[in-house]
Amino acid sequence: MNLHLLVALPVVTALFLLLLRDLRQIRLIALIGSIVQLGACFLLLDSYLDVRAAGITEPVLFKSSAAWFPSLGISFTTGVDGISLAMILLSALVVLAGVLVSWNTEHLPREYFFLLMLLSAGAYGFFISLDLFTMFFFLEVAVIPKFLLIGVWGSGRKDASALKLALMLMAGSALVFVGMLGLYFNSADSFGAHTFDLETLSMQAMSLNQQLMFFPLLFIGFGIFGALFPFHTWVPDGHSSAPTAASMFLAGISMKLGGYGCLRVAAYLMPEAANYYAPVIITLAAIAVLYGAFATLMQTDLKYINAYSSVSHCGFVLLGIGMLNQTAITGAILQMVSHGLMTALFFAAIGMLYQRTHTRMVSQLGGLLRFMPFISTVFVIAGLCSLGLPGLSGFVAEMTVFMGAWEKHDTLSRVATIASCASIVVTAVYILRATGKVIFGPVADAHHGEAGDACWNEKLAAGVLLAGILIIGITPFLLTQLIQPDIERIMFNIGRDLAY
Amino acid sequence: MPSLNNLLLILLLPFCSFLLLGLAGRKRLSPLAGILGTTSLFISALLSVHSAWTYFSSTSSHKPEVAWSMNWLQFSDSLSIDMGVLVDPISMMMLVVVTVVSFMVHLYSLGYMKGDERFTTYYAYLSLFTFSMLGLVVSVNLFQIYMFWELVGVSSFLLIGFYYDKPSAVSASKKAFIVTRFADLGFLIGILILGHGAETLDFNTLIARLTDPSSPWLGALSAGSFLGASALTWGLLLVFMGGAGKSAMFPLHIWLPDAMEGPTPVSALIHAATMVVAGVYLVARLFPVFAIACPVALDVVLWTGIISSVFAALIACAQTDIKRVLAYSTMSQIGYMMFALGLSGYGGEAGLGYTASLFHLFTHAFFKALLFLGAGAVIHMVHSNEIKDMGGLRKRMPVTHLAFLIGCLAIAGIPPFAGFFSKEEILTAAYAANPVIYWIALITAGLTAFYMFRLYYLIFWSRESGVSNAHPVDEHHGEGTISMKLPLLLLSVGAVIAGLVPFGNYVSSDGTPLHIHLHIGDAVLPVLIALTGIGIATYFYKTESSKPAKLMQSMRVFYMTLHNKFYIDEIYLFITKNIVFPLIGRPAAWFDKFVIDGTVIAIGRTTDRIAETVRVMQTGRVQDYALFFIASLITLAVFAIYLFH
Amino acid sequence: MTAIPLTHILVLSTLLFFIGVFGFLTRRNLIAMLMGLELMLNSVNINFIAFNKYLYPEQIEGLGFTIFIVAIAAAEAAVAIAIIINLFRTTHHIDAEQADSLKY
Amino acid sequence: MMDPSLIAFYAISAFILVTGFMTVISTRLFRSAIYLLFSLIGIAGLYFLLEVEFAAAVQIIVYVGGIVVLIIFSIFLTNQGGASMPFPHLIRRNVGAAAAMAGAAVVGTLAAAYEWHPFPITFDTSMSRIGHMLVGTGEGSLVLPFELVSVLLLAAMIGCIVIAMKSRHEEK
Repeated sequence: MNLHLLVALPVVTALFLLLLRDLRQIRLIALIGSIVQLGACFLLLDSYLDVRAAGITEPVLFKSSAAWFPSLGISFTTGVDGISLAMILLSALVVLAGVLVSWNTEHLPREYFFLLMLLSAGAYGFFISLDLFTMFFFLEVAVIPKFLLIGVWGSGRKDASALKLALMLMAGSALVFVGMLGLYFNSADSFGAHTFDLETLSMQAMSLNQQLMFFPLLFIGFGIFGALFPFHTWVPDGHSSAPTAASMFLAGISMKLGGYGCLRVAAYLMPEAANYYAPVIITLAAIAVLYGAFATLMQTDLKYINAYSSVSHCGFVLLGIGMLNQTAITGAILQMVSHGLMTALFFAAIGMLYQRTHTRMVSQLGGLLRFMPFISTVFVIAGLCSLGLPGLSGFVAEMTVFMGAWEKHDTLSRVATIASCASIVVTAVYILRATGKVIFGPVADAHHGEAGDACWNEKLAAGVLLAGILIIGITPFLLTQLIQPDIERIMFNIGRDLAY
Repeated sequence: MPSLNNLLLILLLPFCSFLLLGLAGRKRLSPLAGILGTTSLFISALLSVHSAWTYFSSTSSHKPEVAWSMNWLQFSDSLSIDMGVLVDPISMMMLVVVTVVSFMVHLYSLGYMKGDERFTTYYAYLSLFTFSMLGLVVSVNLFQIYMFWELVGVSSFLLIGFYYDKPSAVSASKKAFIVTRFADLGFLIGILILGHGAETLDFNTLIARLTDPSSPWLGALSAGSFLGASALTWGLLLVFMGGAGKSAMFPLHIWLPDAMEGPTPVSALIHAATMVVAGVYLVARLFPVFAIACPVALDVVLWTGIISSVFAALIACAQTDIKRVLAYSTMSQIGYMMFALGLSGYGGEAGLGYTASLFHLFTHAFFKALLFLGAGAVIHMVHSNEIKDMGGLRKRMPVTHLAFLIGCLAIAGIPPFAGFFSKEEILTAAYAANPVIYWIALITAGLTAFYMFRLYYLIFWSRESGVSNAHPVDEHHGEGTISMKLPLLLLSVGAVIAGLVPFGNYVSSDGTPLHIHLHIGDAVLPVLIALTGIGIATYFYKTESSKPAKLMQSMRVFYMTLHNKFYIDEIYLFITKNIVFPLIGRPAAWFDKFVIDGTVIAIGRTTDRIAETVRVMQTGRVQDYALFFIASLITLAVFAIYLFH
Repeated sequence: MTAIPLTHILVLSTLLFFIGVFGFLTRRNLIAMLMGLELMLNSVNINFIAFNKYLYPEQIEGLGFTIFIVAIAAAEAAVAIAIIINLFRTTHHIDAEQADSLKY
Repeated sequence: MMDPSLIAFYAISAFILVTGFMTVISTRLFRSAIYLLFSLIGIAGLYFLLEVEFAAAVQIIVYVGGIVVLIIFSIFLTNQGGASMPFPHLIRRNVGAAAAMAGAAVVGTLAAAYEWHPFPITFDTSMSRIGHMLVGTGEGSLVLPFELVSVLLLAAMIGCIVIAMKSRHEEK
């Protein structure tokens, strides 16, 4: 299985889109492109499982490497393991749903779908990269389209939001790059030559002082992507101004780039520093979880509600990573996948409501269940997933994080864990407040009924994401089995360095 | 040992019915939905009774057995969520209770909910609830029970808020969910403490490890002390907090009365017979740990139970909404079950409280469901929940009247109705354990008899002329369809004979049969007190008079306190509206908007301002640029030549 | 003819160059600025010739450079004047102070 | 006793500097151009004095005969012949003067401080040598730059025409 295909597919789709003029053709091609991507991801999963079933225990499969700037030790190295595979599948699902949701984009559809495809190429590329430079390259590829998507197709204070988002993410990637350079220039001591290669770097014996200097750069850099408190303010503004599909991509994929990077690059390559800074990470994550939840309580705009709730939920990811044990990290990854699907579904539902009612203010909506049973049901399910209903993915992820977090014995971690647990109550409060007002309750405006319920494309989009949520929620062992060996490997690596 | 297939079928039938009805949408299956749901529950109920019969008749000693289990989610080497079916006396007993009551409610709803536009959805929710409750009952794993616990919470949320365009129903459903969720937070942390402490989440292993005095796990859990209690105590207390939330124990009871906004059959199912006893079930499930390893926690259970019991009974005397009276009576009865567990010991005669508690759970399910369904029939006819709209209905609704009377007699503890036996056992256990508790329980029993008969008289007697003009009776309804009357009759039979089951032979704290001897002498006092309560109620309420009003006037402050439920709701409201929202939520939002986001924006503004300052240098005049150029060149030259020689 | 010291010629060209610089910086008329520029070019030419004659008399490239500079100066002057005339035609002034559309 | 050529050098130098200075401070543009003319002629004289006759000839032909005439034409074309120019801003003039003097000081000091070692052989500037240098093909000859300059001149010519030509839009 050639992994480059994953990057090539969206790029080719994007380029092909440029040749078209008619909205119908454009969206058809985009849809076909994203379905093919999803198919390719499933093929990849299938062959991955085949290889694993054959007893191959290599950490990374389908590895390929091509020199890019050989003189600088930069190569285009790609490969997948279970964790990146899970992320790739998540991205493919969200991309397909995003394309379906934007079915009726009338303003510059070609450019819109082009940017969506570009963004997904960036995401796939990021997840398959095994070379820090390549990773950074794709990280940037995934940032720029967001700026345009929000700035051109957004709503509300879109210019300010787009600028804020792009600048904060750029600042994040600048920190990431400096951190990567730190790793790069330290690599010569151990290997004689500079390298960006992830696997090689993981063997590196970096001095603690160096680690302490570069770990915060990488962690904060990726943390900005992953809504690390207090660097999360792009999240509410960015999400609320973005068009529906872009919100879905942002929350469903982009924020996961951060979490993945924190784990894959920062914690994996510099475990001693991660251990050293663990109290800070845990504190910030717990603050994000609880504080995001409380901040959500006061929001009046549905998109802001979901955006702040994303801050809260992404806090679980960082909490899991900060705990640095196998269960917690498993939980962090589950939470990434789960939150990606769930929040994309939530944004899709909000987008559908907005399209029909032309308002996102909670106070102006009410009793929509009467008019739009399907969308309302989706909204309620997304909300229930957000507050951790068993049988949906959120529960599995959060509980795994809690279980792992409790393994760490010191008082700070305990307090942080209990504080994070407390957020499930606050989450219930804000989700039910919003649901109770918007979906249930008396009808606020009879005109809201005129637009009718979801169309086929919206139903399909919601169906795709719902399927993911339910599969993880009901059979979480499928996902945990997929990522288990890799987490064990990461833990082994971390454990070895810590022992050393 | 009942067959595994039967057990799995009991669970899967409601689940399949939920899937079918939930996915089919509201229109397609509408006429069939009720029949489908009811049939599947009927089969489930039959299978449960059969399984229980097989189980209880096969062996005499009943140790918990895991009939089936699968690894659902592995956390770490020792900790995992397993999904399974646990077979032991209480799970079998609960299976019977849940399926039978649920079947009755399904059947009853055929008539009660007829013509509702969301009839299919209603049955889907009912099935989901039943499935979750069954899953909770057969849990093998602490986390499995938590999962189904949450599912039960959500399905009850959906059912309470079923009339979603009524704001009161929506806010009641929210309140129910959030309050129980808050309790579940405790449950969750309790699970974390116990699970990590015992290094297992499996019930059997957990109980084995934490009841063996020599086990290292117990030692580790009991060793440390945090705020004066060991980790084990904290864990158990927090788990009990979850149970107290679901079982509406003081002070987490506030959701229960409001939850009466749901359709009345739902109240019968959830808030009388099944969900609210989940807390009792949970404590019973972990009873060996409570009793052997941590008597302190059991004392908390005891006092919570008795306080809730008397507290709710007092409030119930001053309520005017019939469903709320029943809700408080439920709370009071569950308080009974709780304190019975709390004063029980482990094994042998000391375990009488345990058996009595679950026995009461069993009988209570029948007569309380009966009372709720009867109330439902009344409400169906009068279209109001308020007592003032009722009166003199005994002739119009003879069947309902009879059923309600049986229910009242049963709950009041009049022999030979079911309530008498179970209550008597509890009182016996209380008498043996603690006289203070015994007397409080006796007073509660008297209050129970009083408020139930107050209710009974106000509905069926009092005004002879019939109902008030404000709510004219829907004559063509009559008493409702046969599907509504049938469950009333069946449950009446249950309420009469359920007490005759030799419960101690089947359910006891240590699994060995407990032979219970009731002494007639012990029973005299409680029955006399109950009769006194009934007598007072008869005096005041049998015929319409000014006596109750006078009584009210004479104890005005006391009455208003009771009527307003000791102002507990107001206290909660004060805490949330005046403390949580303005003092935590708003500052958090403010902090985010102005401090954190403000910093980001300030950085942007500063950059902008610096640029604004610097760009003045770009005058656009060639000569200025040349001047800068030459000046810089000279400076650089001076630096290069004289400084860096 | 080596009676003239090289240093003196260099000082001459330096002074001439900075007179040109002064003119370029201070004149507001574009044509006058162009004149300052011509002076600078000429001082450079003097330097080329002087260095060639005094230090490397066996070679002749300095002279060649002078010739090229003169040629290019001619081209430059022509283009500059064309621009100035065009500017004058569009704005009716050739004031360097006012021609600041490059501002900000 | 001073060498006569030295005296001539000082005289020419003074002439060049004075006329050059007048070029940059004269308030009338036309006079400025005339001072420039004299300055350039003085530089041609300097070349004669240095016995580089070819350079002197080029100087007179191209500069005096070409560029200065071009400048005078442009002065007339922009209708500013006798007009007195506005004074530069005082600040600009002072700063400009300071920069120029500082620059002159730095460079002059450098030039004066360095010990030059002139090479005592005659500087052969015969026409044939110059011709070989400019258009020859041997070692060190500059035929390629020469051709490039011719192309440049052509380009400049065309460029001048294009820039200065009245646009059609304007004609209408």
